Amino acid sequence: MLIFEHSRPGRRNYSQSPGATADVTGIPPDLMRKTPPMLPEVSEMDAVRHYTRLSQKNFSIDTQFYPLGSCTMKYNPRACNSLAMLPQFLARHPRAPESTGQGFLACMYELQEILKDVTGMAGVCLTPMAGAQGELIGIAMIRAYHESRGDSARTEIIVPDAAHGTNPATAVMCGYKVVEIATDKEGDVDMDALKAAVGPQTAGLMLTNPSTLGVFEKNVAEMSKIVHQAGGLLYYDGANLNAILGKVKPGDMGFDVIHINLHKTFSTPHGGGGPGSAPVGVAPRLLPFMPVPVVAYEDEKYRWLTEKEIPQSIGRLSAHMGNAGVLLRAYVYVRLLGAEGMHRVAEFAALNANYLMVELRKAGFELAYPTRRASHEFIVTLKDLKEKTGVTAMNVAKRLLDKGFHAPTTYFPLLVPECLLIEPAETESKETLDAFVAAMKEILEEALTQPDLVKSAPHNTPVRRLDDVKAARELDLAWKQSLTRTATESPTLNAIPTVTPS
Amino acid sequence: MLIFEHSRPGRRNYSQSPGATADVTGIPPDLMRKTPPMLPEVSEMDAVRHYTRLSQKNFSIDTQFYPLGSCTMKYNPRACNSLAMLPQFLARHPRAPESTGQGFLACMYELQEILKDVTGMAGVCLTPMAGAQGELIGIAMIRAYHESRGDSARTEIIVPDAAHGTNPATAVMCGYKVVEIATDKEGDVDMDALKAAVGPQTAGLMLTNPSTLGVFEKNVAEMSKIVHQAGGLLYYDGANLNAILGKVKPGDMGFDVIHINLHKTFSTPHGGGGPGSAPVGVAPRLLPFMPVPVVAYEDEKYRWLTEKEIPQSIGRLSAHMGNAGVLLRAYVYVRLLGAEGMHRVAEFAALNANYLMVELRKAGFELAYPTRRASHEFIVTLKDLKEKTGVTAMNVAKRLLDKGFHAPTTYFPLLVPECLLIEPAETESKETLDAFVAAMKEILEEALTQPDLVKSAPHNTPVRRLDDVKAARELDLAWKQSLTRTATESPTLNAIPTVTPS
Amino acid sequence: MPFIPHTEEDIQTMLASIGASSIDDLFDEIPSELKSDGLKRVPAGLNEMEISRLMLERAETDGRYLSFIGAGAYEHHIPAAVWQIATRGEFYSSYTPYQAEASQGTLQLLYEYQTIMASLTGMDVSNASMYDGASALAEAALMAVRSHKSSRRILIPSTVHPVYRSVVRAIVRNQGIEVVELPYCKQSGRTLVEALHGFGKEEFAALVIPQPNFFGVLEEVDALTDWAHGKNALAIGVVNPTALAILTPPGEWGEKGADVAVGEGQPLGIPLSSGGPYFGFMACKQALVRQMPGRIIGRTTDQDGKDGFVLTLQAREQHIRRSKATSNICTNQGLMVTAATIYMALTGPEGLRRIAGRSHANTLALLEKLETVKGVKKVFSGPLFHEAVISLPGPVEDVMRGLKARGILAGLNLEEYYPELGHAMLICATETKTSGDLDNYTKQLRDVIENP
Amino acid sequence: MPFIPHTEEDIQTMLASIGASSIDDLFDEIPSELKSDGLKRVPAGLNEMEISRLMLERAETDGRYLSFIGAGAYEHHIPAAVWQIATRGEFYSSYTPYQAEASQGTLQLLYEYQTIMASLTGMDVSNASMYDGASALAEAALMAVRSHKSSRRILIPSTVHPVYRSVVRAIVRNQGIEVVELPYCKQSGRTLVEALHGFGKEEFAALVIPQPNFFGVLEEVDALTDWAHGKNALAIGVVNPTALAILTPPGEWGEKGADVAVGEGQPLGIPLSSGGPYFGFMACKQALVRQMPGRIIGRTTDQDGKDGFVLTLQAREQHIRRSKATSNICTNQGLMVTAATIYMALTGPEGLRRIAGRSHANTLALLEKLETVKGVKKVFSGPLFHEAVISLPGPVEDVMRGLKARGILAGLNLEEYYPELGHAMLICATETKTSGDLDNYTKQLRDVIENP
Repeated sequence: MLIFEHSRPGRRNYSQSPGATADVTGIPPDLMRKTPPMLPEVSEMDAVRHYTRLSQKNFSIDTQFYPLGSCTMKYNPRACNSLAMLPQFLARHPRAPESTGQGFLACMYELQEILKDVTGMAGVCLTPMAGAQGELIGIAMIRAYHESRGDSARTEIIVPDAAHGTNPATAVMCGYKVVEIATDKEGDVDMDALKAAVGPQTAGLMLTNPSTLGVFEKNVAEMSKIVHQAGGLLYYDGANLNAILGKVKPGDMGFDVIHINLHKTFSTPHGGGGPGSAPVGVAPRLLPFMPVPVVAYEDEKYRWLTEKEIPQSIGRLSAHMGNAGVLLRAYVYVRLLGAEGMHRVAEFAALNANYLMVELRKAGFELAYPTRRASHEFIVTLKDLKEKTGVTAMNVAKRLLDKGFHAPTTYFPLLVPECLLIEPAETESKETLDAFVAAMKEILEEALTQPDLVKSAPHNTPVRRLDDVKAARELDLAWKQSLTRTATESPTLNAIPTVTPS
Repeated sequence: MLIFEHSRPGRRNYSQSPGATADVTGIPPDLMRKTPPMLPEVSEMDAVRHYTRLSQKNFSIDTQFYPLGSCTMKYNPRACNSLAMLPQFLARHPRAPESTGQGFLACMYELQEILKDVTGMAGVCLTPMAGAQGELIGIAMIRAYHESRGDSARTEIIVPDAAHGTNPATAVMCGYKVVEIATDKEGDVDMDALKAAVGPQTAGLMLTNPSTLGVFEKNVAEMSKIVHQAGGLLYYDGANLNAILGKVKPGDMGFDVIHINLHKTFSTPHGGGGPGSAPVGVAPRLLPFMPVPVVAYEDEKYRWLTEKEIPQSIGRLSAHMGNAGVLLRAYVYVRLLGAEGMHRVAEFAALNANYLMVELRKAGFELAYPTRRASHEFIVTLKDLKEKTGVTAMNVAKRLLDKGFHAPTTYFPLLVPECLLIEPAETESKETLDAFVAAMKEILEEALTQPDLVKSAPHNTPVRRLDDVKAARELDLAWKQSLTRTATESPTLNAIPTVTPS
Repeated sequence: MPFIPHTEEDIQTMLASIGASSIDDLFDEIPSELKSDGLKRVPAGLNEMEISRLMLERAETDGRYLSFIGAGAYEHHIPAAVWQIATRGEFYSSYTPYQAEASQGTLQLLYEYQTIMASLTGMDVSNASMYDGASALAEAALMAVRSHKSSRRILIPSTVHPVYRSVVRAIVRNQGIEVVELPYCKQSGRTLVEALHGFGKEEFAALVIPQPNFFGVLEEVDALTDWAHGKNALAIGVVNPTALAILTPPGEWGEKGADVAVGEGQPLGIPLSSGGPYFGFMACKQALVRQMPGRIIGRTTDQDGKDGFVLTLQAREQHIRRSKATSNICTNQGLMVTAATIYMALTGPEGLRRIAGRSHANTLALLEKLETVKGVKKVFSGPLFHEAVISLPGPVEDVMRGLKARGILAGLNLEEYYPELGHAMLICATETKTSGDLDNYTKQLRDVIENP
Repeated sequence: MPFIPHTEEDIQTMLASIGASSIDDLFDEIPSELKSDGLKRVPAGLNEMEISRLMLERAETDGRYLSFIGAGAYEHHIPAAVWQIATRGEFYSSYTPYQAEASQGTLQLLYEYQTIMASLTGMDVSNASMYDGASALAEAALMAVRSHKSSRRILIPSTVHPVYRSVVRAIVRNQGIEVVELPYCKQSGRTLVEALHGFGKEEFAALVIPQPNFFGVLEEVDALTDWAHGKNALAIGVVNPTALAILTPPGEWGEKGADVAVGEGQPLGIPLSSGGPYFGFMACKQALVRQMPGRIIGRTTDQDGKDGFVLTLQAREQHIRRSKATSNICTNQGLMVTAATIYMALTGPEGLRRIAGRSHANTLALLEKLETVKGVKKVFSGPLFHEAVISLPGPVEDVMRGLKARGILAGLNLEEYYPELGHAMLICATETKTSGDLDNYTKQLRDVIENP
């Protein structure tokens, strides 16, 4: 039932509204709204009940294992939430003087410094509000760099075919042409393809390492040399930074710019699809182009650097200073981990991934890159299973939901057929991994013996398999009041009950 | 799965413990523990996941309608929770000087004053930690009063047969004999029985009004006169105060002492069975006997009055000052309601109860007291249904769970056979009441057409009908490790993993 | 080992299964010369007790002030229920709802959000949110250019938030899109329709129309919208969502209504929190839906015919269309929208109207009081919503410093953004301010100005 | 109408169904002379925004201090997860789990709690909690008298918390139970077994044994327990649950172990909160289970044979047995126990041991530092847990006032409770105190004493 179906004209929460004011004066009538917006008219309790019950229809890290490749769904420490939501932090206006935010800015400055060390970069800007915005900023800086040198012939960005879709989409948003290069059988970028692709038209290369195939690009140093020699710059997509945290620094691999998805590696909450946050790190040559603001520490005071101090900056990409509350959560997380803790993140992410990979292989699943170590994730391909039984990666994913596990990432990367990209993350225990293997084994057996059971999954979720095609064809993107309420029942302005209102 | 079954020896949450200290020194070895206690050894995430998932197995006001007679399950405003949990309130030590708690004490003092007005009493003490403790304190004051007058022949407390079990149990805890008196056909106390029961041995009468039968004792003024003339005092059990809030004051009915269940009328959370809180109000003659501490306001400062100022006090009943955090929640609630809001509580509790009563009668249910107005609750009896179909009140209650409603109170009061005591509370909307009536109607039809479906309910809950008899016969009150773990797996002191601990 | 559940026994068992002799072996594909020599500038880990104390102390350093700053982020009361529910693990720690059957909580909530926002803006459809108001405006500009046949120019009044204008420039710059600014009327503080006449022959993909504008002044939205449509340009409204409870929604501006409405969602239950996370909203006419960036939720049915919700129109998005996507965006601000939806369910239409009305009345009352202070004047004559520009007798910085010492944050200094206005400051008084607060501000301002 | 969902239309429809013409009619059975003439001292309602501001301001008035007070309520770090989960609606707003099938969350959690507490105290069984530590001790005394054949006397050392002794007296007084107090050793600060010899012929239902005692000193629990058993009295341990991570549990005291263990559960994840709500715990030997008051949860099976949990042994309770019940108690402190159980799952056995060990070490370190201040002396020689009594060179009140002005709450003044100790103060330093805090306290104390 939708919240609107609980709604009744004139129902109100007096505790949640100021006392009545006199009619609005001083606004010309032609600028005034004639009919009220269709906000729900429900009691506070009914709203609480509705949204509490809705929440129970979600899977989440706090309730289920989420082996979602490339997303790094790990435990979001509850302390990060409560400390970022201390009343003074929440109350601080973004335009309040810096002198009223020294506590907040100290956290931001230290976070910048920590991220510099982790990435091996010379500068870090905290403001990008999501991974895709981090990419946009990174590529924009590459462009600004070339332009500042009058090097305007560089019109192409090279992207491996296994890359996240955001990479090519971002390159286009920055006015670049995208050149896709292939992956070899071992899962590495095809070096010949790379050599063929680079040239004086190359602005840069975007690379995820470990790649979305779950393997470390062994030739990354050579790739870096090839691109740099051609005059291009290297962009590091930090989606998989969790796998090498503390172990390898992107700066040491030769990258010029990197974004870090805090909602992956630094465990800020995914929140059902955001907010993200993706600080960007840069090598020295890109420092002049950093987006603003950036936090500085001078004369024992913290302050924001703006366009004044960074005149070649690519500018501002958000109205204030990015997703400050997310940054606070990440700050608490990195302080809880400390240097040693960061090493262990990568170590145990790798241990869990390799263990799970081996156990699934033992259980009869086919690996896409059987000769490789898993990084923090790995790929299972169900091509043979589909040929044999008709059961697809999607079917297996949905059947996992029935068994209380979130599904792995399916059909990405696109180059592996019927693939499941599986990432357990370091915070899961061996028992949970074992339980997942057992569930996968059950499904494999079901696929062989009762394939229809798997194909018609899920069976135990709040709804069964949803019709995506119908959704796109018969677009229903907003509830229409007329379908369930008569016109006379529509909410009207000032519809206040006449009985003792307060 | 129990939390202990997730437990593994040596698993630890380093974030939740101080760094290692040197071995404990200065405590003689014979006073030291030899084997560690069986606390769970689980990761922070697994604890969060376990208890989040456990919570989802509960019904609650935030998720379901709870028409639980005599319990007044109404919406617990979320603001009451967050404001009582402001960091400074939580951090304040109970033995900190009064000067560090003027904000807190101001709330307590104002709550006392408001409760005095609501009850029509001369004094209020906030410290009783639950209704039953409020009763104990009330009866102890009655006893102290008689003793202070040398009136030691009073050995009996009169209690109607429909009273809560706490009433007779409390009287006995205070050293009194209990005299039960009958209820007449209309649901009122039998006045002849009362007259026959009173005498020079009468210490007092305990009365709930409106009674647990959901009707207002019309003769309460006369009852008061009879008991007072015999030299007894009147105790008001405030369990049903919600029904008359702002409408009638117990003091005006002639009561000498009252307890107020804040977790009922003043909407502090029930919390799965506590904490409660039950301030006690007294008429002037009982003022000298009030329990301590009580808040006073003098010279623009708030302070606690103790045994020094109230030398005849019956003493202290809690280690500190009662359930302070619950009192803060109630304070926020009464300020949100205000005087007008309190009237409306009773008005809409009565409206909902009478509407639901009428609609259930129309749906074919038999009322226990069909000639009476409902107060905030009323009784349906399923005696005839049981005779016809074998379906009991318990069966109907369990079947309601299947339909997403909590059950009403069953088999209380004991004098009505196969009874359901139904209290909707004022915060429920008409649509919810209508949905409940529809569910009850369905169950009535099921009882007539497929009685076994109802008798074997519930069917849709996390577990089905539980075996109470087995529980009491084969007492299993604590999990035994030995049943699922071998001895060698038991947790040991200092079992810290050897890999890079922090 | 914070957040690592592995016991020593687990580690050994797992390594044995893998066939590795140590965890280090798992990194053997990484060339050793690339391996880090450690994190020297990352401090040692703290436990939760230690970091809690540090953060509490830092938060206390930041203090609490009586604030009259608006300028794109507004202090409103947030019902306690909003964040107690939004931070439930099932909302807080869930992923983007790709697996629809395991995400009906989030999906239904987003569908409800889209419904409310479409109605609030008077538009047909809304997406599931953008990063923030400024970037939503930039995306609207890109959307206009995509849907326009021939122009890559966007016309933006200088009454639009200066930072929003910067953000638009930064985002569209590399796509060869030109941003043209419109001047404002120094007397009324709004964009003059007459000023548009100078652009008689030029073509634009869109005209941006702020309501209220950055000065808090209400624009003549009907005339501006009609002008844009007359020029075959899209009309993009940038609106304050609280104001929409009492102001004509963009969908009803002029003859045909604006085409796209965007804005900052923060006023709808999101804490100020030093600037984020907030969320941007974007709604548009049905005809433009396939040009809209961001997540969109649709209602459909499951295989038993039961209603359910899914991510839809994914063919627009980067994970499907890659370099041909409408945008590179892949996150919305899900958790913020969760809070905003609960906020709007708790306030309802009348509650939001009262919040808007009280904020408006408070700001007018404050203006009147402040004008009693010597040398303080209201700058613009146009009608206001809940912000206003005042001019001070001396440098704004000095006044702000003086008031801060008295516990008051006076407003936003406009000297840098609009030097032509002299010692001008932007002030705001939402429903959170009592008449005592307004008097307090007035008294302290008088003190500061008269006894500098 | 806060929290009332009824629209005017609802009201009319409902009244029509009832056959009443107004809501007032519904009160027509109440004699009109009893009706109230209004609530004159109840202020008008506030909205949530207004009460929030009032409460924030009051909370800020109360300030934050560095506190060294213990005396029955202890400051420990509480993991953030504890209350974020405990205040989830499903725990916070659920009722006593009478309907077991709809309450498995609460019931399983309470069963886990009982298991942990039984193990922590070394007992066979635990109930589901009591109001607080003091009332739990009173209930234990009543339980002892119920189970004893002939004595209605309870022996309590004066090293038991003075307020606990008051509470026991207040609760047992009306049942003709006599409380006899035992003196303590002025030198060691503990109860001397020799002192018991004076009671050679007297009969007692129980001996109460505190561990640690109110002075923070550890009692000779084995000898005391054996003495009680030798006299055919029950041994009732009053224990600090944190201390049980390192101290011998009551179930292992002496030859046979104590019979009942009670105590204050607050240290296990419950905020200080001006004294409540906390929870009392009670555990006992199997033989006494049917004498135990309060809720008890049992594991059983459902009709499909699946494990489940129910309230059991209800035949002891007031709602079944009425005047013959073991107690009038009907609530436990469910929500507090929810928090405590999560707390113990998060700390685990080693975490709790470290918390206890660090608190112990901090208190010893503090004592050592404070004794460097002129005129400050440790009073007792007995071994300590995490509290200690010190004597000051002048009135405690003056020292406390001076330290408070420096942001420190120095301890609990014992002059009133134990005048024989002179200017004595009870201090406590839990794991929350850093060595900087201990130095700060020492420095400020020196200042206050040397420059009064």
